[in-house]
Amino acid sequence: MPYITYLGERMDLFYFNLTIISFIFGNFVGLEYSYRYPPYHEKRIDKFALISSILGGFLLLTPLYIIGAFFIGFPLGMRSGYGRIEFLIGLSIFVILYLIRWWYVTG
Amino acid sequence: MIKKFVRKRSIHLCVVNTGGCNGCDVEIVSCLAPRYDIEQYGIYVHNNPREADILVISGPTTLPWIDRVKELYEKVPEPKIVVAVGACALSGGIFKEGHVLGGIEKIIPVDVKIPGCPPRPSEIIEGILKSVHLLAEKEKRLKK
Amino acid sequence: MIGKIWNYLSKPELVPRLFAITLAIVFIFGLFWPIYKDNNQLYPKPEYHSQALKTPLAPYDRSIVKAQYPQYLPDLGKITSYLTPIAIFIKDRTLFFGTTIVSTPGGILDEILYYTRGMDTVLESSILLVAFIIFTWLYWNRERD
Amino acid sequence: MFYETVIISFIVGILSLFAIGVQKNNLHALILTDLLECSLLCIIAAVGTDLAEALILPGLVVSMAEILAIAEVLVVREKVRGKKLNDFKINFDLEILRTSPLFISIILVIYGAILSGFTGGAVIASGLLYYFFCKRVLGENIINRVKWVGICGFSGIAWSLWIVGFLGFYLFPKYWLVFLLFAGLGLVIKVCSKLGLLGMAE
Amino acid sequence: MDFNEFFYLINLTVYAFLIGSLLLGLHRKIMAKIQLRPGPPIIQYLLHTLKFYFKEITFPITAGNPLYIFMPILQIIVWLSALILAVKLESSLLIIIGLYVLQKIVEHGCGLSSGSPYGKLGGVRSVFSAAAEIPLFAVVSTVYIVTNSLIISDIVSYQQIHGPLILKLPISAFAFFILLVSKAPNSPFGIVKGKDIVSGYLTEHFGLLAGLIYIGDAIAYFVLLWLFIAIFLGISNIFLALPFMILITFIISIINGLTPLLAPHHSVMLQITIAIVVLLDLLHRVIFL
Amino acid sequence: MTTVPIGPIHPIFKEPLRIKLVLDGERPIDAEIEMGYVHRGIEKIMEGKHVHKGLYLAERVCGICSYVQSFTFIECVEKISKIEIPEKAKYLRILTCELERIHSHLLIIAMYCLSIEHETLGMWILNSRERIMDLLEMITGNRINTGYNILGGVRKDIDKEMITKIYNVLDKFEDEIKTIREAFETAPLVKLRSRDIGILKYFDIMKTRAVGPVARASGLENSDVRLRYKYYKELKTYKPVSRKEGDNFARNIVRFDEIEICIKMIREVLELYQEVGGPIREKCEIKGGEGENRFEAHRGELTYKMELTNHGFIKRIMIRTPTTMNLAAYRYMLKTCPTVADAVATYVSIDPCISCTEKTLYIVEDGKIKYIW
Amino acid sequence: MIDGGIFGIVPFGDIIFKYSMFSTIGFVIAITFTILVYLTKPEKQLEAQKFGEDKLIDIPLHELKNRRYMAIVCGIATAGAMLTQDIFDFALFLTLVGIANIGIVSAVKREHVLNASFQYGLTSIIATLPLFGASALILAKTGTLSILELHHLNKNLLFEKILYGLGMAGETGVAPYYAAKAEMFRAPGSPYILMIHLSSLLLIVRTVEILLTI
Amino acid sequence: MASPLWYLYIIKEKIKNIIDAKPNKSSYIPPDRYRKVPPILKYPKKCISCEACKESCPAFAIEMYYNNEYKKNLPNIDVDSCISCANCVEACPTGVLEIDKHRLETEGLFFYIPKSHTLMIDGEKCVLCGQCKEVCPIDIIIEKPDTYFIEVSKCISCKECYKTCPVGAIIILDEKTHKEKINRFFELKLKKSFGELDISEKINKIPHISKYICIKCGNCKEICPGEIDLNNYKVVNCLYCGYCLEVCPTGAIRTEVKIEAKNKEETYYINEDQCIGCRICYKVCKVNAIEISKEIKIPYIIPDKCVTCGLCAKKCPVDAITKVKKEVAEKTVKKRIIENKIIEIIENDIKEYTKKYGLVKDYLENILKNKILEELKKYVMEETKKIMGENGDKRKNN
Amino acid sequence: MISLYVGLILLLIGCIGALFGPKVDNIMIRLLNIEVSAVGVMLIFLSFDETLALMTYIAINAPLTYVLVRTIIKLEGKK
Amino acid sequence: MLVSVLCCILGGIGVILHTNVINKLIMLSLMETGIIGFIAYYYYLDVAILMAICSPISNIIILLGYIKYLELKKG
Repeated sequence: MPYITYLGERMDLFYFNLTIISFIFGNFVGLEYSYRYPPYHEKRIDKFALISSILGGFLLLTPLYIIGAFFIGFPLGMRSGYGRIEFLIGLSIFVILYLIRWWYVTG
Repeated sequence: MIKKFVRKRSIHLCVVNTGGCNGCDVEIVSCLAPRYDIEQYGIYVHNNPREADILVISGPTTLPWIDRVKELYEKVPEPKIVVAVGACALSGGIFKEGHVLGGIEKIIPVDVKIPGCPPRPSEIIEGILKSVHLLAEKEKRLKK
Repeated sequence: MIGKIWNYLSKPELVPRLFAITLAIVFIFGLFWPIYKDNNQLYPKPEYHSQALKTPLAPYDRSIVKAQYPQYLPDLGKITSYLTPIAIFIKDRTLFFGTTIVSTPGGILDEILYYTRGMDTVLESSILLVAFIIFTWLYWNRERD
Repeated sequence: MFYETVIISFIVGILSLFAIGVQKNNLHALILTDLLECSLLCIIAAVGTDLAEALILPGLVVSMAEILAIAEVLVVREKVRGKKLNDFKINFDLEILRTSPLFISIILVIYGAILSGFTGGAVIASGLLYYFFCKRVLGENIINRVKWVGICGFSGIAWSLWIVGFLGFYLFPKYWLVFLLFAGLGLVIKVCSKLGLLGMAE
Repeated sequence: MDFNEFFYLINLTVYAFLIGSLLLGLHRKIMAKIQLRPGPPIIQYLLHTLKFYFKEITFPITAGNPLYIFMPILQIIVWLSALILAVKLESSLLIIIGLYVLQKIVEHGCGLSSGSPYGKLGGVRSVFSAAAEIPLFAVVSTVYIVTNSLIISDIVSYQQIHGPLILKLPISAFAFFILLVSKAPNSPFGIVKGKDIVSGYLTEHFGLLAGLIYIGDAIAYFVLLWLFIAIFLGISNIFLALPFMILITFIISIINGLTPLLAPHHSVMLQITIAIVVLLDLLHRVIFL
Repeated sequence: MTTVPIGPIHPIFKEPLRIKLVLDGERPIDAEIEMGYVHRGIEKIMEGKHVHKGLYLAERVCGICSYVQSFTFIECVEKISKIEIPEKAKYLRILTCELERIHSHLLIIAMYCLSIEHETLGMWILNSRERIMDLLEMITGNRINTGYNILGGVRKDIDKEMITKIYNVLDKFEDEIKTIREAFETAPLVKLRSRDIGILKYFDIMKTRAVGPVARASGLENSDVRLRYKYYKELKTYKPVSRKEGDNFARNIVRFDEIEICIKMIREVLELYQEVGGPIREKCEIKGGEGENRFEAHRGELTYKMELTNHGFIKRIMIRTPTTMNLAAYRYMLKTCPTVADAVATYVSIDPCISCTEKTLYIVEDGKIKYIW
Repeated sequence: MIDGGIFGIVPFGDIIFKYSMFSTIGFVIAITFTILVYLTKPEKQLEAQKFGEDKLIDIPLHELKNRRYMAIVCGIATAGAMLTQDIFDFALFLTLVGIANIGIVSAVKREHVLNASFQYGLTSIIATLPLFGASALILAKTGTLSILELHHLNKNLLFEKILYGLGMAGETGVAPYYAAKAEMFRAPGSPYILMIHLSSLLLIVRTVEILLTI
Repeated sequence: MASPLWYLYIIKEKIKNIIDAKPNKSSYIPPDRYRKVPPILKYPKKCISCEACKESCPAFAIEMYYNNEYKKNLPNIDVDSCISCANCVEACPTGVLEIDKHRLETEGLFFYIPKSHTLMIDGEKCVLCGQCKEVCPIDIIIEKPDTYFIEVSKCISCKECYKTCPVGAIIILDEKTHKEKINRFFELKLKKSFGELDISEKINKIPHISKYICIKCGNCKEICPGEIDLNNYKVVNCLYCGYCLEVCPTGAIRTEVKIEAKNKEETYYINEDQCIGCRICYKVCKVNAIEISKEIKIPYIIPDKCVTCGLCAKKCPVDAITKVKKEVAEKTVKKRIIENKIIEIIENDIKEYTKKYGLVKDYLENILKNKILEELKKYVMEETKKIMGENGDKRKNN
Repeated sequence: MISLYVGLILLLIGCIGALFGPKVDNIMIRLLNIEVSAVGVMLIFLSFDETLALMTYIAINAPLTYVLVRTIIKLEGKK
Repeated sequence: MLVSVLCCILGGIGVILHTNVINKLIMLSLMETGIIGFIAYYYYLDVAILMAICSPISNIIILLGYIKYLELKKG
């Protein structure tokens, strides 16, 4: 988490906790959302999940990372068969952006 | 809000065979199988009435079971609901004339009924998932 | 096979035997282990049987006492130097009743027992008490049930 | 001197341990633990200092007390198992049982009272034990349950006296003499009553 | 204690609970994947905990109060204090092991105080497995022999100089790892909660009490993982330890997924065998080092 | 001695039954099996009913081996009234029966794996079992309690597509079951849990009359009734399997072996089926009389003994199910069970079916209860 | 460093009670449990009978009193064993705990419990040999029994330590010798049985600490 | 440790399955051949309210309710009890019900239809009227020389024949009564095996067995203290205890047969104006209720005996027989009956007279005859002796 | 010094006698053989000048013997 | 001294080798006599007195126990 090193270690923990909690809430909401569909898997990409995942991937690198965790938790929390591709897209966006930034900062 | 949500998504089952032919029980076992995988809905089958939220009853309630089922029902902590699976549990099915009570409804209140002899695993899962909402709303009903 | 052995070990009847045999094996190793006595001991005795017929407190006439913690020695000395009237009475009469004299409150051993190692004695008598309670309870309640 | 004693007692210990390991009867195991205690006492005694002597007494008492308790557990176990225990009485009519006990026990009690402390308690106890034992063998039942419990309670009080004495050393070093006597008295009463009562047990 | 410290402790507790429960959820998910099924979402453990927390509670007539109620509370006390002692104070390893051992008391007490025969069997089995904690002590001794200290901060600083202990003490690390395995759910050593005795010691504990025990378990899992990482890998930062925790959870879940439950005696004696190996290692180190 | 009641609801049991294990420590020394939780009086209900209704009752004697029950029942009726069923129906019956045998065996192996808490293996087996359930559903129209048999034939025919599908599924299934079997055989911890546990000696079979895979695992090869059954005499691929150890492991391996033979048999039966033509049902008339029919159910020998009247009313019926005898053998197996967990696993490994077995009698003599199986 | 800091000591002559972080925690736990055990009523157990109805087993009063007394003795002894700094004294504490354990269960009149307690008693008698023997050997070798003193001496005490550890194993019923003790736990009366378990666990930890220290 | 390695090897092969583990659509939507619960009423218009489905259901799941839309009773299938055995689908004669595709696939195949009420025609009572055959919706009643016969395997137990049968010759074997009888039988048999059966004379006639309705359950045979030969439907040895009557589920074993009309208010009446006197009705009637008036030589029906089977009306070539109220018929027929009686009395008198006359006449005729015969005999004897003598010589020579 | 060696010899003899002596299956004989060891212990005490311990041991010996004999009488004999 | 040694050794061997319990008891008391001699040799008279008083007690206990034991074996 990029911002952790800025604050003192104690406050870090607090914000990290907040991030986890919002992530878990994202999971909750995703789970609830995905129960609107039938139990079997249909191969289609959910718009909401995709948007939130991409949003989350972007937001995780900004000071709004707490909300970002919520958004990226949304597709992950969806029940099995749903939201996997969306989550992977979001995660890959995050990883790519992080690497770019890291590369930009260091070299 | 969280309470309601959590109750919906985390469920422990207690399967009670009150003297049926095993058909329904075998189908419930099939629900555990990877194809249907009841656990993906957060439903755990562990026959411990103390942990259970949902009492799944299959079988036509033979005479020795009458008292025991009542005891079991008492043991399950609130909020609880009862799901009757299969023809036997609903009405006694083919065993109406035998040494059976016929229908679990005569002893304890039944919330959800799943007909069939036996019902398919997917039907059982569907039935249980539908009963989940009742579980979340049960507390309000209790208060009333 | 290994499972059978493991299961076999779980019989309660086997435990004392198993323990005894393990212990015996360890003791056999002990025979080859260097066992020696350090001469710098606490509460040393003089040479054995050297005090006979020389002092009425026969084997227990001590001049020096070497305690574990020297800071408690002053309290210790008080008890050692004291003899009860009965002890003095016997001491005046005979040379051969040293053990008796020492055993009455005031001897060197009592000093060790009551003062420095008092906790041992507490425990020891507690053990006796507990064992006796077990015995009594079982003895009197044998007929019940 | 130290080395020989320790080695011999090691050997005795090893042999008796193996015997316990091999034997099949629980009663034999119980008897053989007695042998084990001999080896234990010898090891402690081999140190040969006053401290070692002070350590022997707990060892002695511990072994005795445990055997006492375990033996009774064994008896009750056999009873619960449904075996009939031997419970009939024979009237011994030996001369020695009538004449000696009073004399011997009086001597031992007096001597034990002089000794005081744990040793004295044990001496008195053996005297009382013999007395009670003879009386019981001759068919005179002296002590019933109420008396038994009473003596036990009395010994419990004596034990607390002893604890008071023990704590007194450290809390009030000034009055050490009183507490010393307390301790000696308490211990002697406790041990003698406890062990003496054994003679009454059938 | 000033407010800052207190705030930190609360944060730490919440962190340990959340991470522990998420890891346990992940554990179950990976096991399910091995079983070729989708498996529950990873927040499932959290959901269970919360559900039990909200559930009605009644006391069975057979229960022996207040021991019955005290036990789940003790569970939380034990692991909270272990958390504080280990993560915050980095205190003596032996104390934490002592607290871990107290966990067995919780299992035993829960099982026996409920009056249910299954609970009782579970409790007695926990006694069995409590007897099998020797590997732990052997590990502690070995660590002590090598580092000459049992204070965790000392051990960690030792490792910063000499490299992680897992390379020096592979056998001990393995034994400690077995402990982690036995603490995780569905493990081959989980005789206490075996299916044959319904839910083991938890049979009669339900509702709020079960919720408390679940919370305690989550914290316990976190603490033990942290302990393993701190002692054998030399990483004491809770953030840096996170990837390792996930990795270890991964390995543990694969192991648990692929082994059946051992019979009680077998489980105990297997651990004893490991203990003997570690003790031999210890003996070797004592004699030759 | 503590007595631990196991059941009537227990995570491992799928059927209500109460085993009171008398424990010496963790070691069970004796067991009392308390039955009657599934006593529906099925034989009494059948009395006076029409055969065709009795058929469904017979099917529901047990849900797991429902087809075999109805098969034996209907064969018994046909034997009494001397009805010859058409060739096609005969092969279809064998086909379904063997498919059900595979499903039943797989189920019980899976249950055994779950009972030793090897979830993964159990799940894999359940997954493979679903294929067989699909086939059953395709052929008979239902997964369990198929209602496939009727007097003088079967309900439905199968067509070419189905046959090819059966072949395909069987090929896949065979591969899967081979890997699973290998996993079961080679896993050391599974071996530790099941080898040398719950041994039933050869001589104990004589005392308890154990049947089915339980007896075959102890070396009694001839306990297979199919050896003497008319349909199976024609089949070349059929041969009984047996093992000598008699422990939990052997019982499960015998089941695996039987599954392999079943697959072969199904293939042969399908070939034979394709050769013959004709209807699947035949007109028939029920005549009164007495008769009995024995058949090898998945758990062992199953006997139906009945008395019919004209127009197909059941006057009397006696069903003797294999579990009755196997449960008696359970007490002998207990001697080699060191723990409660093993006792429960052993119980599962004898493949009990309580809903078949409800004939426990309590007889009070002089104030003491003596019990008879 | 093993036990994380010393808070203070209480001398009883040669025997010293030490309050370190470790021993204080152990002491507090033991005392807490003793109080808890005193307060707790034993559970009632619903036990199935072979050939018969289920029976609710209750502990009769006279048995309860005796067992509670024993449990309290056991708890106090455990608490004491946590603090003591003398090997021999610790051995005696162990023995006291052992015999109190027998007392707790032997009041239960069931065959298997009595059998287990007898076997355990036999084991504990045998275990006194290594315990006392090891302490005597240590005394002979080093001339002292105090753990505080032994900590500073650098002598090879491996064999004695092994003996001592074995004695502890026998007395507390650690793994290979667990059977008898585990059987004892099947007796009804949860709080008292709990005390046995607690004492043995704490004593094991404490023994490890002692063995590491000396 | 080898075990996890082995599994890992397997898992490696299944890695795709592991990643793709998710619920399948096909396993949630049931395939075609699945028998749905409950069967549906596909063509309610076709329904004839025959109750075949109700009868065939083993789980008692079907009840008939009056439907306002179709103005008839339609089966209502209880979802709770249905076990999807498809008996009702196959039993339905008109193909109203359907489970998935089952009916389509099995159409035309033979099915032994189960039912809880089995109908049988008692040949001893049957008046051969053929009404049952007419009303049977599926034409399974066959005419045989002495009785009508229901093909039980196809019967759907709609009870139409039972309703129409004028004499109650159709017997319903109810499951319930069957069970009761069997229970009673077991009770008695238990007594018999303990030797506690009380054997005393309760009936005064040896019972006989009707072969038409005997189902060969053997109850009577087993309970009988005497001997019954079931193969030939004969009571061989009777002790008059009457237990066989008690246990017979169908009443096939009985002492007497009584044919009684069900319909006692109506009767048939022959219109004398139209009657052509062909007397077919007289021949056809099985209960002998038709007599021929002696006065006008035309048949008439006695209302008390008539069972209203309508056979005579059917056979009458000129439709002279009609159904009327009993009182009406009685009025008109009374005259005929009285006439007949008077004529009968007269006839009897005449007969007696002629008898006596005839006797005397016969006597005389007999005497005459005898004498003539004797003469004749003598003559014949002589002639034969002659011939025999010649022949006898010849034989001797030969 | 000689008393120590005599004591050790008695201890050893008693031990060997209790384990392998003639007819040690009989429990009374075994008990008596063990007494020899006890006497050996007494001698060892004596030779280490531990008279108080010796005294206690002597005094304790009587109750100990009594306990053992009592147990033997209760349990042996009829079975 | 020598007498005591002889008494002890002979008594000890005697106790072991005799199979009759009464004989064993006699040998035991012989051995105890030896010990009393030993104690007296070191001039611990009080201990010797105690020994002299206490050893018969245990002997009597064993004797009576043996008699009872014999009776039990008979009946």
